[in-house]
Amino acid sequence: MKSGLKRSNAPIFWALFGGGGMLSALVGPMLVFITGIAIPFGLLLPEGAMSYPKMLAFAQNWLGKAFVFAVIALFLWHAAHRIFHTLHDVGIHAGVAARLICYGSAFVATLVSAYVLLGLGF
Amino acid sequence: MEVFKADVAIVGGGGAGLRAAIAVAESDPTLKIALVSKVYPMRSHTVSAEGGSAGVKKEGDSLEYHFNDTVGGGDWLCEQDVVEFFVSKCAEELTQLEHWGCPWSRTEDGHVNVRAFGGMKIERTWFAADKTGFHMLHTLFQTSIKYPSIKRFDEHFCVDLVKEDGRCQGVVAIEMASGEFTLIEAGSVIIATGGAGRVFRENTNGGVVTGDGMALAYRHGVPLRDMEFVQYHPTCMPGTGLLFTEACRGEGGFLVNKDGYRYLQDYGLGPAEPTPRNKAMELGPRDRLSQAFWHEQQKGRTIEGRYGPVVHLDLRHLGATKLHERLPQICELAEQFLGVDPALAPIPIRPAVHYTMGGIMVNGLCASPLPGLYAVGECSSVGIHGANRLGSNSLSELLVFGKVAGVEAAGFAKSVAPGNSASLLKQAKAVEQRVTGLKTKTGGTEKISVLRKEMAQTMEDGCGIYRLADTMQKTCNKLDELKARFKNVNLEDGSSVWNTDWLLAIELEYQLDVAQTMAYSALQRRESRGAHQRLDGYEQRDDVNFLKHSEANYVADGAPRISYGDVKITKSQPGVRAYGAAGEKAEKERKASHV
Amino acid sequence: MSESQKTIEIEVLRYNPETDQAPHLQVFQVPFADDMSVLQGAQYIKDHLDGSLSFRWSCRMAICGSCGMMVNGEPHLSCQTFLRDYYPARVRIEALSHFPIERDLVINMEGFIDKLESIQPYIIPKEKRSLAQGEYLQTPEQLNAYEQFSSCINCMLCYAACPQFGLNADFVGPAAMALLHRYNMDSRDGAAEERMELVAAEEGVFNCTAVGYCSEVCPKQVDPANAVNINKTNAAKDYFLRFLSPKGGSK
Amino acid sequence: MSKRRPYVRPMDGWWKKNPYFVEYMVHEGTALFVAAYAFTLLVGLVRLGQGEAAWNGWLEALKSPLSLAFHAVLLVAILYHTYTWFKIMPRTLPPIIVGGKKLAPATITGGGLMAALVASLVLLGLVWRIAQ
Ligand SMILES: Cc1cc2nc3c(=O)[nH]c(=O)nc-3n(C[C@H](O)[C@H](O)[C@H](O)COP(=O)(O)OP(=O)(O)OC[C@H]3O[C@@H](n4cnc5c(N)ncnc54)[C@H](O)[C@@H]3O)c2cc1C
Ligand code: SF4
Ligand code: F3S
Ligand code: FES
Repeated sequence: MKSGLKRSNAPIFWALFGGGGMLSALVGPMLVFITGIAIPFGLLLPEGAMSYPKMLAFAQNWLGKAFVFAVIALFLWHAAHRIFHTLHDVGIHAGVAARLICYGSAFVATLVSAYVLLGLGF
Repeated sequence: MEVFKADVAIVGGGGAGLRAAIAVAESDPTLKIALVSKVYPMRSHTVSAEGGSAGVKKEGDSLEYHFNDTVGGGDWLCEQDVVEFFVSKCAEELTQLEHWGCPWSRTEDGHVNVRAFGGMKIERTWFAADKTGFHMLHTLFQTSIKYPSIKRFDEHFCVDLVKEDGRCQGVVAIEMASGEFTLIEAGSVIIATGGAGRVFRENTNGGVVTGDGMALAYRHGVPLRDMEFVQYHPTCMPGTGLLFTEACRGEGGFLVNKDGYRYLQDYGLGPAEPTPRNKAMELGPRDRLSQAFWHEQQKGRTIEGRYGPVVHLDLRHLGATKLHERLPQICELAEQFLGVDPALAPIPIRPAVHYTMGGIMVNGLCASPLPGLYAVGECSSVGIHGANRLGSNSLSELLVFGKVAGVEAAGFAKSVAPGNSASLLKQAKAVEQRVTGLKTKTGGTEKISVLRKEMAQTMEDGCGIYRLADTMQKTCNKLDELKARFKNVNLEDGSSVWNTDWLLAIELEYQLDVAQTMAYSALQRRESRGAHQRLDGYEQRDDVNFLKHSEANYVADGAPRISYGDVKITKSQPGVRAYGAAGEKAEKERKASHV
Repeated sequence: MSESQKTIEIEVLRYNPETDQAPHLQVFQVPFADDMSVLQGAQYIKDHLDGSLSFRWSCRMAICGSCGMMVNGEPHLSCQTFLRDYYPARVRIEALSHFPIERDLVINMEGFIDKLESIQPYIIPKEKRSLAQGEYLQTPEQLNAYEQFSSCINCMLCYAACPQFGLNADFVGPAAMALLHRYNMDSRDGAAEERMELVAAEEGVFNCTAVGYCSEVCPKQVDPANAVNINKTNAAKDYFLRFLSPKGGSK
Repeated sequence: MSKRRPYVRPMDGWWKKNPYFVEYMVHEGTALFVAAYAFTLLVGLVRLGQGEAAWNGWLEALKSPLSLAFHAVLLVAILYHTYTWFKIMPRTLPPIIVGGKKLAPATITGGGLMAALVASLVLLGLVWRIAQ
């Protein structure tokens, strides 16, 4: 075997990519439908389903917090990973810069959502 | 010129060459091995063997049976002491391959499974689905990677041997990618370049099977032995010659003529039974089956196909499930090339040239008469196939004798002093000049593709399943003519990088030499034996005059000189080659007379 | 050629490093028969029209793996691809994508061979066994676990199909990974951990973005994409587990 | 001196040269929509954190026709993501042996899509309950 092989750190990003991909594949379409179409336009679900008190309660609940966090963060990590690779695919090997933009924004968004969710209290 | 100093140089990266290389490496890890092959080893023609490899395995089988099948199958033209050694080593070598990872097909309890094969009394053919050769070759190639002492010269085309002090001391090869020459000095050389089936028109062989090594040894004075014995395989694809493995028949396929009749029962192979019985009907030996086809054709009972007469290989009764499980590659071939689903329709087939029984004359230790030169595999004649090889014996031969050749060549290399490098280099430069001349010379008018076609056609005409003196004579004359015309050949490509035009020309020259040895040996064998069958007054075997090996000796600028050598008979006196019910009766009688 | 003889146009990507700056296309008229393979078309050109055309081939039966070419932009074994599937339109044949062209249809495959050698493609026995002890027992089920991956003919069509290999020639790539997986899955072998080092390396499986075209074009149903992607999971497990157990995972 | 001069072909525009690659790029492209949606949610979350007025403003914005069109596009793209995600899945999972036989790719893809359907219905049900 070749010597001097360097272990890749890809598993971290790959795992986040996979998790986000799976979550978005499972519930992505329904979420979009619910938050972007059904509730705002009163289709199928009452408009009040996303009223401030209800959503606040939801986001203050442990499980609700986790769900919101998982959706936002994992979706973004999934997307960041794919977009980063697609940039490479189309010949933009900006390397560090591309990496920073893609994963960096996912990272920042993760922090922001965690900050807000924690700020909402329990 | 690049020079590489090896202890053992091996020309040929097929099953035989790889096994030999591993044997050298294992016998002494300090020996440097040069493994030269004109294709990447896993492309070698061993890859296309389908059916399997013989070795006594099953309860009730014995070395004696394997011996008898081989010697009888070879029409008693075998070196019996060598056969005895061979059968005793097969199973061990096949097990060795198992340890190296070969994915042999298994029985439910995890043991290696064996199947029936033509001319074999008992199931003893080890197989890996219907890709046995493929798996053996890849296993050997991949295993060879483990040994750092094996230095491969992939896609290096060997153009000559170098000799000094009366012994072989190396080879000269062209690196195909650059067109540059390399001299490989070596204490001993093993030739493992495979067969020569492509001198015929319709054949089962790959493009690389052009008899190169045979011609190389021959030109250096080593006789080619028993070259008239060329095996026709009875079940091949019309037009391309591609093979449908014997395993089709081992699994229970039928051969039927245009009336749907299992015609083999008319040729002493019966009785016709619904399930396969060893050494009978479809599981008779190849020569007999190919000959029966010829007779059916004479009787007008074959079917007219696009590429001439065919008969049918009928597998329908085996059912789609079994076919796809046991014979997947056959199904694929039939569907892609012929548009036939074997589960629904019979496959049109005809005989085509398959195997060269003869080759570089070597003793039981793979040593040729030229000291330091060894040969193994289909290019060699170690003496186990006689006048007709039994299917599945040749893959085992690669292993058993590959190891022998490796060990022997290693021993020889260690026993000799290093050669005179300066003088070898001088020889190699002369070779370079001669071979380069072929592509730089101008004014030629002959096209190699034309010469090649004429050669293949005349071989088919004169050295086919049945042979006649006058057509064989015509073939000999034609080959002489082609050799003369070759001198006037014109290459279309004068470049260096990957000049296949040039390499094909060199191959053609090899082929013409080998074809000559076949035709001249055939002409002079005035009897019928195994794969050599005549219809001009020599229809019988003639043990008085021809229980002899033919030896074709090179004569510069002339026809080969044919001489004869003795056959080693130990335990099995020549008897009648009988198969089917007649064979069983004959065997009983032989047994009875022994007690 | 009689007038009734049908012909097909074959367009070939030619390159001779000694005379050409870059590859260029050349069209040949080849007599057409409906059982003629693309390889036979190329052979016709070499024998009758232009002896300088170079390409690799041998077995003619889709098992030696020599004759891969791009046929109308898709990787195929030319010996089992038939002109009838393109006739009467023109067919274009080119050297396999993503590999350097040495000459005409001949690619440089040294890099592939290096990869093949780098994966330790041989049994490193779990427990040693002497020949006298006979064969290792391996049930048909155990055989099944790796057999598919052992049927790779090294034709490299999958590399010509894989854009990630095209973009990064260091990527170990589909066929070599399939072979690595074949040995890891063999019940006789005990070196999966050693081979993990390459799987998890920067040249390893994470170059793959699951394009999947490699498996699509594989003529032997090896499904190399599967081998690569299963090993992503394995490498990820190995990556995270090494934090858990002191000995777990490779270096 | 060797006359070899291996020619390396450029990779420019490779994704346009084969329908298979075009499809690959399209399904990779769904990531942009996944990201867009995640950002939309993130904005919502931030607004939620800023109090009722902010949140209501965000809700109002969702009702604009532009938002509807945007979400319709997101829905299509993410549905396509779901489909391709499970379509590739047979190539990425270790073989699943059921009753001695390898599970067929179509079964795995079908199973994945079924799981997505079930998950979506469960989600819908939960939201329904919250809404009551
Ligand atoms: C279609 C088919 C099916 C078969 N099925 C069976 C079967 O089921 N059972 C069985 O026992 N036998 C079978 N055989 C026969 C058996 O496969 C062959 O006899 C055997 O594989 C030959 O092996 P080899 O190593 O001698 O030669 P090959 O495998 O042909 O290798 C020859 C090697 O020599 C190299 N070489 C040749 N010339 C040169 C040169 N000038 N310079 C450098 N290198 C050179 C080539 O590159 C190659 O590596 C079959 C044969 C065919 C054609
Ligand atoms: S995995 Fe398939 S396509 Fe790739 S080299 Fe092997 S046989 Fe060819
Ligand atoms: S095409 Fe390439 S990207 Fe992966 S799935 Fe196959 S190796
Ligand atoms: S010629 Fe051997 S695979 Fe096509």
